[in-house]
Amino acid sequence: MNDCSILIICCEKMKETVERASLENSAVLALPCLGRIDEAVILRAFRKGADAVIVAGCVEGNCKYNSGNYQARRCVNEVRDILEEIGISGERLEILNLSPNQAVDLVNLFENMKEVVLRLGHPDILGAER
Amino acid sequence: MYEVGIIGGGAAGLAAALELSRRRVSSVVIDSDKHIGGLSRDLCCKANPVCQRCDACSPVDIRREVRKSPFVTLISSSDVIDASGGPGAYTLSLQSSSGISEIEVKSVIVAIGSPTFDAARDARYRYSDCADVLTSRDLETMMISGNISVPSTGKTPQSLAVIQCVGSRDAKHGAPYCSKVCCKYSLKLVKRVRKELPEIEVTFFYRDWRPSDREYDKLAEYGKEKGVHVVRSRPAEVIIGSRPLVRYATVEDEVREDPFDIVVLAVGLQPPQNSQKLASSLGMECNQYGFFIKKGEGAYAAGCCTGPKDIRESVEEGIAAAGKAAAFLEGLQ
Amino acid sequence: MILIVGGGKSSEIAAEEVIRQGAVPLRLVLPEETFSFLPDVETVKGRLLSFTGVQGNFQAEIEIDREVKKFNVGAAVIAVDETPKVSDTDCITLSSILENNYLKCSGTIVILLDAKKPSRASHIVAVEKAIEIKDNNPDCRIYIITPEVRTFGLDELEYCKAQKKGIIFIRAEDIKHSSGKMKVTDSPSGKVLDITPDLVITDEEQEVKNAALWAKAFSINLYEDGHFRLGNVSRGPVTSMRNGVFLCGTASRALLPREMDTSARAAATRAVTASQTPLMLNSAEVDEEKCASCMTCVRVCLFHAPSINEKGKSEICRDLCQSCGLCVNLCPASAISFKGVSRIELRNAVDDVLRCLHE
Amino acid sequence: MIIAERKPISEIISIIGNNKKILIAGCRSCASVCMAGGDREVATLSEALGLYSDLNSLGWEISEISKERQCEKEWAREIAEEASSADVILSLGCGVGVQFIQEVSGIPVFPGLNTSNMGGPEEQGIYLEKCGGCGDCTLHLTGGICPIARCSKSMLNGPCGGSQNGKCEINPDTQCAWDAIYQNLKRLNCLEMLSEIIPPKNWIPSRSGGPRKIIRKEMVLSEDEKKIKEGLE
Repeated sequence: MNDCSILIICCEKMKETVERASLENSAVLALPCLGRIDEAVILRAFRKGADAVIVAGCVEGNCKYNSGNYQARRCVNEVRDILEEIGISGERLEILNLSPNQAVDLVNLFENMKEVVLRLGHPDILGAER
Repeated sequence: MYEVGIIGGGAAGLAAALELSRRRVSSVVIDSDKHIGGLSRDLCCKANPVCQRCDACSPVDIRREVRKSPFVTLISSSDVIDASGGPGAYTLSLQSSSGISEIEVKSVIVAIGSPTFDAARDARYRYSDCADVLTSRDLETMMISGNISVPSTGKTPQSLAVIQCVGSRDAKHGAPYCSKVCCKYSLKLVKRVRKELPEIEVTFFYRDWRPSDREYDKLAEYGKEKGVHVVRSRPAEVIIGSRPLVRYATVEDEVREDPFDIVVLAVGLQPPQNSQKLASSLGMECNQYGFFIKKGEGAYAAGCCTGPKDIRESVEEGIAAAGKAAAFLEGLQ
Repeated sequence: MILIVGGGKSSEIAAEEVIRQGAVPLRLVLPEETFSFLPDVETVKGRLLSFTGVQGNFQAEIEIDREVKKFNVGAAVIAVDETPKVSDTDCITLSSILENNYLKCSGTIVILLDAKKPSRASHIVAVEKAIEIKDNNPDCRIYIITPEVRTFGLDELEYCKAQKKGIIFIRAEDIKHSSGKMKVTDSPSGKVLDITPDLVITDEEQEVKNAALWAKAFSINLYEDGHFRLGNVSRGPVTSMRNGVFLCGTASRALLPREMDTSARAAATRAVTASQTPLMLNSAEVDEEKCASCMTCVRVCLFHAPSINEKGKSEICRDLCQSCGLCVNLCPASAISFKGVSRIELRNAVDDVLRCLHE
Repeated sequence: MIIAERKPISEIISIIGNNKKILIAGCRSCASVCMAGGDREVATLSEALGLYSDLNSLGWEISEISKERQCEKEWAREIAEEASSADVILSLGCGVGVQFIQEVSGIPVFPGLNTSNMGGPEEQGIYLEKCGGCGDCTLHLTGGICPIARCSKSMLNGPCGGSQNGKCEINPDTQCAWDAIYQNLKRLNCLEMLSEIIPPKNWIPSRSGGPRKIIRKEMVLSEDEKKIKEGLE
């Protein structure tokens, strides 16, 4: 069961921190700023076979455009409600406020995200290419 | 042959290198440590959870941009033992594991920073004899690794004492000046610790609250919070026991000894070592404590080596020095 | 050319540094503001109407005695300093005695430093002035009353020198000062002192005059207490939230004289570098017939880029837009987009990223 | 504007039942402005329903469309034509939109929103009812604040005495309309209007007088113009 796939959505600034942490079988989607993420993007990720999604952005108050991570937090809460209604556990989605010198938080979150996926198993998505 | 030689790869040095690379001026950064980054390298982010503007991440961003810039050459684990020549043509002699080498530069920026006060020198706080007495830097490395535990017992601490002005405002240990940064730094570090351990009891031992920016009443405000005590007194000593006891005189002139799980010493900034030799070889001067004096053309100083300051001011001073060096080089042509 | 705003010390240092770096400073001061004359700096007295354009190519519209002139500048440095608030107390203020020296006074002098928002350097200025007075007439008694003695860095030595000269420092919480008599409770010991001062010198609260006017012209934001909001740490030092506009001076951060010098020189250096490296960001565009003019974009954008044009539709100003994508996300009609983050491109990006993850 | 709120997804799923091909129709006027039914919400709902159908392998085919307004026959017809291959249309317009599309569509049209009231944004994301549509406006008597829509009991003369420090007793975070009326009249310093008794209201023009039809006579085309327009003989 080591083929659990975790998508990390991060902003341009955190791209290097995330890639430097080089987490295995995880994909990184970098956007200009976390403020660009809307519910459809995260739902799409689950639909395309992601077992878990980590939204990693700058620390609140330090975003280059100032409101990216606040908006991402609201978006993640909204998606978590939708996922609960649809029948996917909300634990598969996590937002993490990261700073360039705290890559250890990302690694820790990635580890216990893997445990969550092992515990919950794959959401058996028909459409996802397995 | 480089245009600017930057001695010291800390926050100020790298900021200068980055600013010069933005102006397409080539520079070489010489750092004595194996890893480039200096004092600000092992600082954790103090967000609790909102950013407290502790500036710890700005040297990290700068270091990453410098690594990508083609104009900057990084030389680590090599010391500048001697320098000669005058403005426009300096030769720096470097000593590293692979022997001595010479580098020709047109202008020099000294950014060797300043070490923190070695807490063992202040015997009253028994830093070397008791494992539970830490300096703020030890607590910092513990924070970065993510688990805060009492060194001797391994359990999570219930109470924490922060003693300010260790190794600054202290003529006996050669540091009668105030290090200007420990007040604001300690408050942010404590707020970050209390984000991790919300129910920890914290006691501040301070003499004068000297914040940065306009946070004049922040400590008094924070003192009103549950579990935070603010005591205006300079502790006499730390007594070793199962838990370290801090012995201090209270405002009402009675002597008290309170036990704490961890005692953190907010260590000040010491002048850079043997700065006199480097200064005279570059035609610069030092004040009576060994901090560089910013004067003259060709050789500039930036960062903590010109006086205790915080990361933001060091980075600004690095940028200013880079500007002066760039202007000086244009003048040469 | 670099536009430098402000008439205080920081703008002087910034202008001097810009000249040293080989660029041309244009110093802008408000008509009613006093400013110190600088020989080779062109100082203009006027009101900034608008500041448009991008880093490296700004257009500043300045109204100089009712005649609007346009200047083309590469970058801007806001080097406004805070000025003492005109206080109605009858005692003498710290800044007033700096120029004319009250050295001949004798008897007991009280320097009261308890203003709510004083300048960062008020304590060292008070200590140095106290030493000067004590040197000239040693028999007078000087008290310095303040909740905290804030002498930063190497100024601590002045504080020690003052104590050696017999100047009494009282750390006091509540100070009752009425008709020539003063009752002070010393906070560490709790003892109450009665002082009848012959002369009371106080420090003043600082304020930033017409900060809103500058903020509106440069479209940057303010803190609640009226100071300029600094750029977030991730944007680097001396920056504001707008590319190409740099902030130094005590109107944005409390600074000691040496810190003010460093900050002003750093801002000037960054401005000269920024003016040489123009910045072209691809700004967001609004598809007008899709726009529901619901003003969500106007409300969420921190950089004041979107606005409703005369056709009632949203329009995004190319120069202010930082292409962060927040409005693209929040626009309910998906009318706003720019290359790389439109809805379809993002959908395909998610598909590709996950497809190659499964291979 | 008309304020509406999206139905919970579980309810939408139960409404769809076992239809396979769904067209989600968005509306770009009021529903967009109150962030309930614009293109963005259509995309979110389509992804959510797609995820649900993949999860339970129902094999739904979801397509999206979005028009300027659903409450116009021409646009409603365009939506109906677009849904030629669909089993059902899920309209994210307000109640008016759903009915307009149903009139011209051969397949069932289901509401995706709960249409609520007429009002406006208090601030970004918070929408407040302001008008009850009673058909006989007396705002001039109550300092520009409508007690019928904004007072829980639609009192016409003065607060009901149950409000504490300006908040309605029925819902603590609803402002008492009469308290607001008093403050407003004080601000406009014409407090004496409070002393006049407002007579009982004629409720015939309101909803309780039956469905209403508003006619603008000079705008109605004559019969022969309509015939020519539609090309009959």
